[in-house]
Amino acid sequence: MNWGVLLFPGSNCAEDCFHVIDSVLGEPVRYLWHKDTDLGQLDAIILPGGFSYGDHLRPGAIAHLSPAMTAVKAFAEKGGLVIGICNGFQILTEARMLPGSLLQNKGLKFLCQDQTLKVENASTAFTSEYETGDVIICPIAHNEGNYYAKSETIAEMERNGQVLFRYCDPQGLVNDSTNPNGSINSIAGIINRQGNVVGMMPHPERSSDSVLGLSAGKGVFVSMIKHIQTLNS
Amino acid sequence: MTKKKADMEENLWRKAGLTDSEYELLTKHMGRAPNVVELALYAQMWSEHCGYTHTRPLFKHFLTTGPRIVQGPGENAGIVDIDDDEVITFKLESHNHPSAIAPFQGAATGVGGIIRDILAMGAYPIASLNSLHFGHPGAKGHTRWLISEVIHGIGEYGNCVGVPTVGGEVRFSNAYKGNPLVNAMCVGFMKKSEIKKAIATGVGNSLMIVGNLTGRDGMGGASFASKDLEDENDEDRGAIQVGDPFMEKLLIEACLEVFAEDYVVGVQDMGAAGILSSSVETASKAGNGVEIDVALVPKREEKMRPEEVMISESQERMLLIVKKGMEEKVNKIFHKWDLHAVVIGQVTDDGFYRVLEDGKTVGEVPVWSLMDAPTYVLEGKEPAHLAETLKFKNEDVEIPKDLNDVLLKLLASPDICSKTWVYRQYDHRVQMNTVVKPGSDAAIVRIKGRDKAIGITMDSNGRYCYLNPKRGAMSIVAESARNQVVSGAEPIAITDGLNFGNPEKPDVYFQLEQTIIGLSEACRALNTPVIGGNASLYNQTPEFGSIYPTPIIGMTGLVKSLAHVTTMEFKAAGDFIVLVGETKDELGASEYLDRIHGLVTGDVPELDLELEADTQKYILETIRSGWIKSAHDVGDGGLAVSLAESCIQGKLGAVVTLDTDLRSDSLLFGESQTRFLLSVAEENLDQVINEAASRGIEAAVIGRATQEPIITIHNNGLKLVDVSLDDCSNAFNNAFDLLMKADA
Amino acid sequence: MLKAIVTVMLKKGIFDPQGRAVQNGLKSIGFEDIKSVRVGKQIEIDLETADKTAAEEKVHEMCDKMLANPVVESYSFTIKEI
Amino acid sequence: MLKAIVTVMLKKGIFDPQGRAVQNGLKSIGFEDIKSVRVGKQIEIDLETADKTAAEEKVHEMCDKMLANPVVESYSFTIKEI
Ligand SMILES: Nc1ncnc2c1ncn2[C@@H]1O[C@H](COP(=O)(O)OP(=O)(O)O)[C@@H](O)[C@H]1O
Ligand SMILES: [Mg+2]
Repeated sequence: MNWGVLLFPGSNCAEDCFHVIDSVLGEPVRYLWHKDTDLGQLDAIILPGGFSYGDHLRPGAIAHLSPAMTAVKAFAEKGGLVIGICNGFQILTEARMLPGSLLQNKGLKFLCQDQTLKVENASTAFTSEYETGDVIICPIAHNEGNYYAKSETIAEMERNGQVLFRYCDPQGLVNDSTNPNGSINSIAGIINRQGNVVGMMPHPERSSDSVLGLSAGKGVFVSMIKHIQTLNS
Repeated sequence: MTKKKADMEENLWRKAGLTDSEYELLTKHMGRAPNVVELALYAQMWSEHCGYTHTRPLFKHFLTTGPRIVQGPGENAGIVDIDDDEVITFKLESHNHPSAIAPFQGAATGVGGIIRDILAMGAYPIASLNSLHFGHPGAKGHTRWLISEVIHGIGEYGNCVGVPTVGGEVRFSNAYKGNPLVNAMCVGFMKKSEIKKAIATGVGNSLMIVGNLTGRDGMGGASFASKDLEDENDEDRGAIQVGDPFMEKLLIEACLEVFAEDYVVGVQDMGAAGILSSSVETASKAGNGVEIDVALVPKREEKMRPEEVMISESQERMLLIVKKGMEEKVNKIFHKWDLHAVVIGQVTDDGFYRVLEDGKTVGEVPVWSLMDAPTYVLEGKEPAHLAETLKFKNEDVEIPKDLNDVLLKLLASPDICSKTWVYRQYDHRVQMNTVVKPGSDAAIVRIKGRDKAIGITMDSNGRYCYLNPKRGAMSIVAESARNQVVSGAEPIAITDGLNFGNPEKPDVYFQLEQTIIGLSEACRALNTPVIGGNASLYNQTPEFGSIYPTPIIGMTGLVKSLAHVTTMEFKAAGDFIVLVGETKDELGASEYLDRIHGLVTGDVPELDLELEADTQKYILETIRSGWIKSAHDVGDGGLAVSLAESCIQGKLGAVVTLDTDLRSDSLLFGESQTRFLLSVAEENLDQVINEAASRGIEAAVIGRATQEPIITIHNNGLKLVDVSLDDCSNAFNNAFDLLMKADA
Repeated sequence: MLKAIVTVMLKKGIFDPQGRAVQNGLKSIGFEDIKSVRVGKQIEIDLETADKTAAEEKVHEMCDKMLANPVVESYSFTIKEI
Repeated sequence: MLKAIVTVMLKKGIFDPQGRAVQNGLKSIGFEDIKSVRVGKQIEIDLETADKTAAEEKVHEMCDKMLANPVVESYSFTIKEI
């Protein structure tokens, strides 16, 4: 399957995503450039983490207006798989490809740490490798990860199974004390209604290369690969 | 010359920070009196900051070569060989004075500056570290604000630029109350063939400036940085430099793309004294001259005077020496990243440093003379306090009744406690190479695609150097190397940051000289040459006096296989705990005396460098043999604290039984050197003990790790410590949060 | 030339942790009778034009497209000659 | 009750990378004739007092002590009744 990692100026985690797809998973992958309007033949696009445009103004505020984002939107409208990780998630909300917005962490500090997540819906193209209720470790590293949306929007997403991951403790407990950043309902990752666009603050790629001691996040990418394989077969 | 005119000029050179004799010397070099532009050039290049006027003569003590040393001091950063035609380059730099005034920006630009040094070598920056020294935060908030802002600044810059901040240290003493220390280190990786130098070869080649626009930032910072904070005034400060990590990230990407082509002959970052020092240094190395037209420099502000343009310290700028004819190609690559590379001058053959404005010469001096800053060798005098502190005897203090309480207090000491509060604000994982994250002894960063990694540490101990400058300095190098070997790394080389008070004071000069001698001796013994460094002098304030003499060591080591990577925490209940090295009746200079008795006194523990080297070799080899499950050095707070740290991180208890005649406080909290705490599985225990015996190294089984979450320590049948793991963990893990509590 | 001064604030009802922190900070140094603090952005834009009506329209567009995120923020601005 | 609206901006001459990034961002989506952009903070403080003169003094003090770092930032404010 063909992967693309979209590079904005300041996308620090592009190489990390590339490394996981290429060296860990052995899949074909190339970089996409933010100024390009034609992204070529692709099965999945990763919007990587980092500080596109230095996070100036708001994270994602400048990046989402890039020419390549028009192409990403068109790709998603045709059903292509898009995953935004950390800054990528912020860009997807700024581009209104996902509902809500990511505000500054409640504690007002950047947070870099291992984080346990509960898989809330394992029947998507991005989570089929997990069981609903699984607890996985996926590091976070962000200053604006505090997910906010209007209460109607939240209720609708909850009803539709659009919440993919929630922050929790190692036992799977979800409450205020296990919520690192103040996100409503401890939301860590969501999927759009159509089921092909995902945004998540935790970094599955940082939990994919076992040399670094974690590998539970790999399931996200493996799920995507299996989904495409099923489609193509 | 009329009397009046002479007076004016006198004022001018003194204002610029030059002494009368320096002024005389430069007029001799020039063969005439300088104009304002020329005076500014000398004032900058001959400052302590650029010219190392007080420290350069002392550098002769350093060992700077060795089998793995590819580049010693003299370039932007030193380079060491890590096999497979791959090298790493690293350096540290202080940003003390800027951080005292504008802590967020000061610390942030410190990080940015050292990253550009690494970039200038042609390397990709792969890791940052920082060493921070503050006063104790009192009830009122200034110090707490400083701490918070400095850490925030380091985090924001590092996180945004995409270089993981993998380690460092934070230490506290009121010696730093008015004058905090902020030293940042960066490590870069490249292939040997990719090394770049700061050299302006090839007459006719172009000088191109890339990155940010030039403004009046940090005006005079180069000479300002060498002045007392006490006689600083608003005017001296000029505008504070503001860091732009986003620009730096673009610079890294664009520069490395340009370096991959055959377009540039030399690279230099712009640090202190900006365009001036970067271009003088490159020209001097090549034995060439350069000319620069200030009108060509892209500026952010209007009506900048030529000397302002030359010495501005606007951040995120680099100087490239580009082959004639390749300028457009270079610019094209920068353009892709929405940057521009602009020609501002040429390499010339006449050996002059020439400043033009719109083609008209406004300053012209011999390049060599700018690089030839006069140096000062002064007479040191032993600081008066030593006569008093060296008299200290252990009997001067009483052994506290409740040793559990002492242990908990030490675990909560700001020097010792967990720094999670700090490093969770740093992205220490971006680039996905951080195998051992902050919180263990050395940070371990892997080299992708290879079965190897590098160990990186930063260490200092101002109190040790205050109480015994030479041995204190030796201890820091030894401790750094211990942190490397316990992590499975073979120490390779160091970079040093010399943070001192005013060297013109004889006692400070004594500290400076003795410290350098101490560093040198230890580096020779442990085979870790000095490949670069930085000096920050004049760290003092009228209110709090001089800082402790504070050399800071940044060390790198090579982990030859990822299988050797070892961390400090106990791994399994039942594993045997082995103490390597001899514990003596040494309380002097300890964290224990300072925190528990409120005494900064005594002599620094003895250090036998030969034994140190042998013991380290033993530790490394047993780790490489796969016999060791955890390894930790015994450092601040002594044996009990190290034991507790291994328990806390491993979430295991321990039962330890000792059999010595030592005072219980020396035994538990004394800081005798050259000691290590290992945990070993039963099947390897004999090998570990026998190997030590065969090398004449002391190693004894002192206990076992336990499932039961309690730490007990007995001596001669007497129970000295009996404390729950929870209490230890809470003391250790919560202390920094509590310290910063008022930080809303 | 014209200067547009744009203010972007979090919408009412959305918790502003920074405002809360500033309030607590002020309290801790003795400023007690503060009911609430909110922190937002002020963006000053110098425009090379003299046409105020056109400028107004433009600034509106800038805000809608980039300067504010309507999901969480509201904006207002004034324009003056400089 | 009174509302103090405090504006904190980087001092003139001090480089504002955020302003520059916003300017470039606006340019890239077609807003060309912008001379400069500077980004600062707006802090809205609701004070439980009716005494405007006293409030003014207080807000000055807040700015000097906490809201602005005089080395890099300058501030101004207005106070109105609410
Ligand atoms: N300023 C800092 N930045 C990042 N990591 C830090 C900092 N201070 C301390 N650490 C990390 O905390 C751990 C313990 O630090 P320290 O107690 O100084 O270690 P040691 O005594 O072994 O040198 C190390 O992993 C160190 O890298
Ligand atoms: Mg250590």
